[in-house]
Amino acid sequence: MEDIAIKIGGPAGSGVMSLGKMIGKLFQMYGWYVVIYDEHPSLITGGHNISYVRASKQKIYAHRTYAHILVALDKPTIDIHKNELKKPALVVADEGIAASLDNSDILSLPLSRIANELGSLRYYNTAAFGAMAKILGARKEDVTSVIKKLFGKKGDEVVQNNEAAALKSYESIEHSYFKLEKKANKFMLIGGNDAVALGAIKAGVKYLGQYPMTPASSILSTIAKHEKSKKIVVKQTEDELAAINSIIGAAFTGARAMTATSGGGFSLMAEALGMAGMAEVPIVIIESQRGSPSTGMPTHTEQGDLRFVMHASQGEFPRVVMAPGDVEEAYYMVFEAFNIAELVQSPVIVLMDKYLSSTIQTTPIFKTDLKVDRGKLLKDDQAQNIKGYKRYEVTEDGISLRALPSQPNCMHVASSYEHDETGFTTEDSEERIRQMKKRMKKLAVIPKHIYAPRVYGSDDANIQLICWGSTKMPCLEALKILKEEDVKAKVIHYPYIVPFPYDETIEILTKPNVRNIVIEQNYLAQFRGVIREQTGIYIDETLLKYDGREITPEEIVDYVLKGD
Amino acid sequence: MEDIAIKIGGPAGSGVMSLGKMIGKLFQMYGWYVVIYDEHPSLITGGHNISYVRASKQKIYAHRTYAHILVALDKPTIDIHKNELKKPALVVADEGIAASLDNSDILSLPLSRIANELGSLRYYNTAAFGAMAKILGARKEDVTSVIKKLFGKKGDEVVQNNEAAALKSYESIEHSYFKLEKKANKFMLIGGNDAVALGAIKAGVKYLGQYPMTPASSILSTIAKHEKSKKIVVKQTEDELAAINSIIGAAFTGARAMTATSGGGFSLMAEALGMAGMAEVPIVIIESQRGSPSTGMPTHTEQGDLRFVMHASQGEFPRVVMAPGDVEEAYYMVFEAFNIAELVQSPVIVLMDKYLSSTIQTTPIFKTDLKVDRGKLLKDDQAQNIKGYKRYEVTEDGISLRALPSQPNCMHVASSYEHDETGFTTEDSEERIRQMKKRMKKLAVIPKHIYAPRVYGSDDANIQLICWGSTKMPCLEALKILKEEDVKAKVIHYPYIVPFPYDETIEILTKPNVRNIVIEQNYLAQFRGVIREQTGIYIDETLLKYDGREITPEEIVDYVLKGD
Amino acid sequence: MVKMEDLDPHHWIQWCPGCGNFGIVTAMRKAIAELELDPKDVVVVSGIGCSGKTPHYIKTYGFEAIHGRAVAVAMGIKLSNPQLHVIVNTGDGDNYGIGLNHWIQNMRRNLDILHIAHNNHIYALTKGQAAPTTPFMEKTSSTPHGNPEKPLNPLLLALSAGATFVARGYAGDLQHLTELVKEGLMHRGYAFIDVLQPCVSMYPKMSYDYYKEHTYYLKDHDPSNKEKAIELAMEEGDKLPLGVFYKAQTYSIHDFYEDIHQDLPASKHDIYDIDISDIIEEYL
Amino acid sequence: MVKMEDLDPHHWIQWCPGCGNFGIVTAMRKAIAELELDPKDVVVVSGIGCSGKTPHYIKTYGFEAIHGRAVAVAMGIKLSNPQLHVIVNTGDGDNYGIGLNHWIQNMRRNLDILHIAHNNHIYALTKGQAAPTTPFMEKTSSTPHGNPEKPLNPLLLALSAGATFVARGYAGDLQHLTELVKEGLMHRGYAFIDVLQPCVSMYPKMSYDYYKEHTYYLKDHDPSNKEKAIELAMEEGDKLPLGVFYKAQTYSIHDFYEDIHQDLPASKHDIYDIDISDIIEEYL
Ligand SMILES: Cc1ncc(C[n+]2csc(CCOP(=O)(O)OP(=O)(O)O)c2C)c(N)n1
Ligand SMILES: Cc1ncc(C[n+]2csc(CCOP(=O)(O)OP(=O)(O)O)c2C)c(N)n1
Ligand code: SF4
Ligand code: SF4
Ligand SMILES: [Mg+2]
Ligand SMILES: [Mg+2]
Repeated sequence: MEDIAIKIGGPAGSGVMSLGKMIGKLFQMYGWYVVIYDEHPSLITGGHNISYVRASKQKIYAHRTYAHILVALDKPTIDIHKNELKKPALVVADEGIAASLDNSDILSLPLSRIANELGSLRYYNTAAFGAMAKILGARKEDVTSVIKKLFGKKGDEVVQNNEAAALKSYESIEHSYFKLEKKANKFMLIGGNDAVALGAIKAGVKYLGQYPMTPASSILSTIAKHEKSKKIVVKQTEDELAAINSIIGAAFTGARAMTATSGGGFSLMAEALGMAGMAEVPIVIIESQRGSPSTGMPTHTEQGDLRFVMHASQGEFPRVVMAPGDVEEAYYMVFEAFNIAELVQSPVIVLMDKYLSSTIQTTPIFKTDLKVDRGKLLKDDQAQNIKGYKRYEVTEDGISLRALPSQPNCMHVASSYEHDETGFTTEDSEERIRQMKKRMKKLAVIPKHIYAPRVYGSDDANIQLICWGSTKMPCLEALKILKEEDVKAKVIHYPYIVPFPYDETIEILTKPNVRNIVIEQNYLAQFRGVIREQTGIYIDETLLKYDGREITPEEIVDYVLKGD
Repeated sequence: MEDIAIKIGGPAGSGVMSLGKMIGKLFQMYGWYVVIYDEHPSLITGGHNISYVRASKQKIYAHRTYAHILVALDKPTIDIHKNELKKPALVVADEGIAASLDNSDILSLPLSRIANELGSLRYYNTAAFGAMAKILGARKEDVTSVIKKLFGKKGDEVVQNNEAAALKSYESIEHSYFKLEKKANKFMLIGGNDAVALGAIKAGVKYLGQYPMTPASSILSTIAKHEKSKKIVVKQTEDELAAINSIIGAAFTGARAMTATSGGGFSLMAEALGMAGMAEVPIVIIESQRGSPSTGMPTHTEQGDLRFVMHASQGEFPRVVMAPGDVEEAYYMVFEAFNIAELVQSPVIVLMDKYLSSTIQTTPIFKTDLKVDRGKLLKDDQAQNIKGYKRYEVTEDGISLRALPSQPNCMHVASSYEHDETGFTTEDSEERIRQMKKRMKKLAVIPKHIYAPRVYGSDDANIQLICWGSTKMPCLEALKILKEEDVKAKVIHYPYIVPFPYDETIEILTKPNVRNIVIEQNYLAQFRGVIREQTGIYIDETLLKYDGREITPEEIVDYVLKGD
Repeated sequence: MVKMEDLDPHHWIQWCPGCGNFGIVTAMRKAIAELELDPKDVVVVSGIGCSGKTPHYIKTYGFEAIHGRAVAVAMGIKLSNPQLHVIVNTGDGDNYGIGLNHWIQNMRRNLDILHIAHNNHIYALTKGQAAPTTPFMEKTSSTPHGNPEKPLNPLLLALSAGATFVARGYAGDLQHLTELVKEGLMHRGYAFIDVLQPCVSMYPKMSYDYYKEHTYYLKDHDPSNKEKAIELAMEEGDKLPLGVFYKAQTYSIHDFYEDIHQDLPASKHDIYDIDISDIIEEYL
Repeated sequence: MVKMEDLDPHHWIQWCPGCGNFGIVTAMRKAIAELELDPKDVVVVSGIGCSGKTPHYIKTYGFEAIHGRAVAVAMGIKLSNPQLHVIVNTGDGDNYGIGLNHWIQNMRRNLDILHIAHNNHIYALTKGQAAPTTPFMEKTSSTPHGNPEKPLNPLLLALSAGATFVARGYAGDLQHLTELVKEGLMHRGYAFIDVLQPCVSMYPKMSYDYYKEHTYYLKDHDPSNKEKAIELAMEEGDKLPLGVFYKAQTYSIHDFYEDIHQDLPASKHDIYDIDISDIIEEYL
């Protein structure tokens, strides 16, 4: 067994997600690569939930359309997903379900019996986990370890009961169907939003102002967990207006400050975004896109907000728009976002989406020897001797020395009005032009290599899959499949949209005899439009998806092989 | 005398604007073409205000950089503007100012004396008006008529005192410097915002929800004046969030509904804009741009919000973006906006700017035989017999029959979630795709000729001035000047940006041997970017201005003749 | 005759079994049926949240608006067509958090609507974050070290802002709640009912049992006495009073617009040939 | 020693001669000087409006934010560095209109700031539209047929929302206002002062003369008595009371964050090498 995919289905509230996580954790302990992908409607109870766990001995990048094992926590699951099964197809379900279906192909398990014996149906999914561990050929002691790891913080009783449920059902199965081999890898198993949280904490975020919104809400929960130990002011605000305005206030004092939201909340942030641009306050905004427009499809994925975040707020000011491609990049890029924000003293938007926010992956253990760079921030000792301080001084690179409240000799007003070098309101034509030019050139200080597109795949490939943000994951997976089929292809991934890497784009996209295909999760092929606006290059092939489900590697491969 | 330009300068609060209006009114009575342009800082008192009145026997389109007469309501005015004077240069000022400057070229007038005699400095500017009327060679009775027209509603005393002030100063001057000839023209003299108000009232606006914001505020005041006689619900709201959400509610009941704001307020409307798109509620939003980003330069002009209004709100949904080019177009296009909104059951954004909002022009008397078209609106009698009504039925053109509360047999829920044909929330992949396709194709029902660019100037010209919105005015004026200099040019004006007129653009911009120049009031040449994104055509010549002042015909001519 | 069945849901109900919202929507249906309002003249407006799904579960016209803006949407509806009966359903986060401004301002305006706040003391739909009514130091998914905010007092704010019908209901007492809803529907002016709503999934602590112990019914209270109503709202006892705190008939913003709707509501005016010649005259 | 001159404006003042705002900013300068606060530790935050220009006219740190959001910006400032003295200046439109939610929520949080609302009963900077405090049926540029809304009651709302220092000042009495500002600055918690501010250009009706006739100074009022404070705020007499209505020392949200700032305010923490190995451990 090299690669195995397990699909778990059940009603919301039945612990589908948590079962997925337990199984993923087990594979992680065995040194396997893991991708866990969830799908669920915007309801608390009812509706069909899915957790899909894919594990492999080789590096994997995304979920696939098939499953080898289907764990049915309810009856409908079997009907909905049976066609996705691939050999060695195994359907696992509680004996109640199995009996009612009268289907001898189903591996029937005493899950509800075990749970009831332990006094609560809450243990149903842990029982399923125990069974899966046995089926996969894991050792008993590893079942215990997973349970300890995941439930440890909830107290001894919880651990004991879960352990009992898992082990009982582990033992209820006679033989394993697979043999889970141990690999030497040591990974983290972490989701996109948690990677964002870690990147921010590592970067020294000192103030988080956030209003809950799917799929960004867990960033708030995760950072809040560490508010005391990492000394971070975490403030759930009354709305997104307060969230962004308060992070601007926080950043004005020198605290590294962040907010996180989805498109609807970002809409409410549009006005203050421009204030950060005008008053030159460095802030970081995480925007995790979901099915839209409007309330849309809250628990589904999309890349529909690209143009919006690029142009949100009246008028023109510098901003950075970055879009990490996977969980690992989310960590490093969020860290980088804070450095860049202070470097250019402007807002930085990190564009995520539901797929990246909630996908859980094995990643190499995050490096922590990262360098914090606070740009032109005035130090307290420098302030002692400074004379004639001007907050918005026009400099060569457009960036001015940033002083903070409580520093002597530097008192000034940060203003949302157009202002002169001191910060005082001006409507003078020449002052205005000077300040506009000053601001608009700031992004040029960002080193080019930082925002260059990344190229994956064979050098001599003439098929180029062009993507940005989270679609990197299925694209890289598709690359692997194409390679197996002897089709040479490349993935051109844009981790930054603004600033736009002009030179590299021209070079890459105008190579002779290449077939360029833009792959995005939206209706209008927004990124294709950006490329054309910036370079004039029109890419006529697109693979677009906007039904809220992440594009699959299979869909990409199909498209590449057959065309549309 | 064929063409005369008068510049009035003075401190805020000294009645500069109202003097400009009196003089403009006088010219209007004489059948002259008039353009009045104002400039002032965002302050209630203090700061330098300008009103510039240009009148001509021939059609004129915009203000110019020169003045023949300078009316100085304070001393600094003379210094600031004396270089703009052109022969026959005349400087007019109160005797106090004239004496202090010891400058015999100044026509010294007893303005403050007359005002004080009447008991208030409030009459200072009316006195200046009387003098100007005499200088221009207008008849006494016309002075009286102007005063009656402008002050009539304020009561007899106000009229009498103003009349007295004007006539006294009229008589204090011995001879006229010009001879104001009467022409047979009969014009309206009206500003951009008032034209918007009239267009909306004519279109049957029944609910206006607005929060004041320069330069859109006077739309609220003007419509409120007529709220009782035209039976319009005018509601000043607590903020722009309430403004747009309440017009969506109003439109849901069937009332034609509108809001008006500037970029900052529009930022706050971004979220609900998407709701109107998703729930398919027809609304009209007037967005009058000002100097930005953020609070920016509130009383100055700019076209910096184009991309923002095109992409505001998360996700993708149909919207129309139109941008009238002058006062007359503002009336007709706002009327049209209401028809189109109901035709496509989507939000329509009318992009104005401070220049168009506040510029006052003579225009042919507005036609009122305009046809209201409510699109697929269900009639009460149709509703009686309807069966199986579905609000979001998927139809050939994407547009569904719109039923209103209180109609029988049609009860449904309008929703900001993705929904099925009945309006119920759905997250189903196929339903989603059907509804997206349905919505996104709706704009195709707008007849192409409506949004085609308009071409002005000689057919065989090979210089094309490409513009959108209010820059039409200086461009057309520049065309006149160029013609005088025997330079053949055309103005290509885009009254609509969305939908984008693709075919016409290709045809017009790719003519052989043409020199295309994009003229916009912003830093990033946003419209050039739109053209390139839509067509691939890159126009390398741009004339951009972003200091808050409208580009002048002279600047355009200079650029055309000399290049940048 | 309107029957309860006429008001059946548009769609099958997706709330958790046992959710307090069932009681609320049933009370609404009963009240409308008992008052014999024609469902086609009723518009139910909501924001986003579990509470936001209410319009789908009662067959009238409905508008499921964006989070926090239900009251603003309702204002546009009611001012354009005052003949409609407008019922707003919000969550506690929806109304006391993000949407608070519209709530306060429209109570000041004494807008003629019925507003039912589903107060489950939690952000339920987004999975259990602290709401403005979550108890102090409570641990929620967004406040793992405890909620650092003291909860706000909805009834006191309603009274201070100018609502003219202020009541507290309980989702577990259908009869009592139905009466409140009926009284609110009949009231001309802003009728505000904060409804204690058990959320069995995201905040099981405040259960039906809990409320049975921690509520009592107002008796012998004179709802025309505002001072007393304020005192009641400020009470910090162990039990919360249920019933009508305050009721008055005073100026409503609709008085100002009455002439506009005299013959027909504005939304139904004939707009095919509006005469603007008098206005054009002003510019000649 | 801090002198008044140290607090001179950053720039020449652009308010109309005679504007009540002069009195307010002078009281702020006097209060800071008399309390000997170091100007570099003071941050004056405003929204947009004539009132919004205040930060430019007092030499401390300042933030002229967007319309309606001053309190939200101030929250971020104060929570990140509680050692700063944060003074918020808003207009009445700014605060009681567009910004009302942040005001109410932060009074509930008992955020430790001083908030001075410049209440001139009008939208001055935008040229005279009705504000939430404009009298009923007043004709303004946006309400030519009269203001259809009853004004809101700032002090009553402040008391209901949870502010712990609630006062009314008058821009025409420098001495009295200075004392209020001093007391507000020394108060730990939300200190809210609604200041009656004559606007000579856009709402001359409520002039200095008018206020002389329509105000009186609170005497013998016990500011620890909240019931009495509410009664006073609800008084509908011809004259408005000036002075401190209410004052109390209770829980503030800062209590929750105290440990974070114990050694240094969060904004000054060393962030060059944050250790996250313990968190990484959780994912292994
Ligand atoms: C602008 C915006 N921000 C955030 C959200 C996410 N959101 C949806 S419902 C909700 C709160 C739900 O709580 P509540 O209003 O109390 O309703 P309940 O689910 O408890 O009925 C939030 C924060 C959103 N939809 N829109
Ligand atoms: C989002 C937004 N909406 C509207 C405006 C326009 N605006 C500027 S100041 C102001 C109101 C001023 O009134 P107030 O707050 O009472 O301040 P005052 O000028 O009276 O001091 C308004 C509506 C704005 N700047 N931003
Ligand atoms: S989560 Fe709570 S409020 Fe939402 S449906 Fe379930 S029980 Fe009701
Ligand atoms: S308009 Fe009024 S508030 Fe503004 S500066 Fe002038 S007097 Fe003061
Ligand atoms: Mg709730
Ligand atoms: Mg004001």
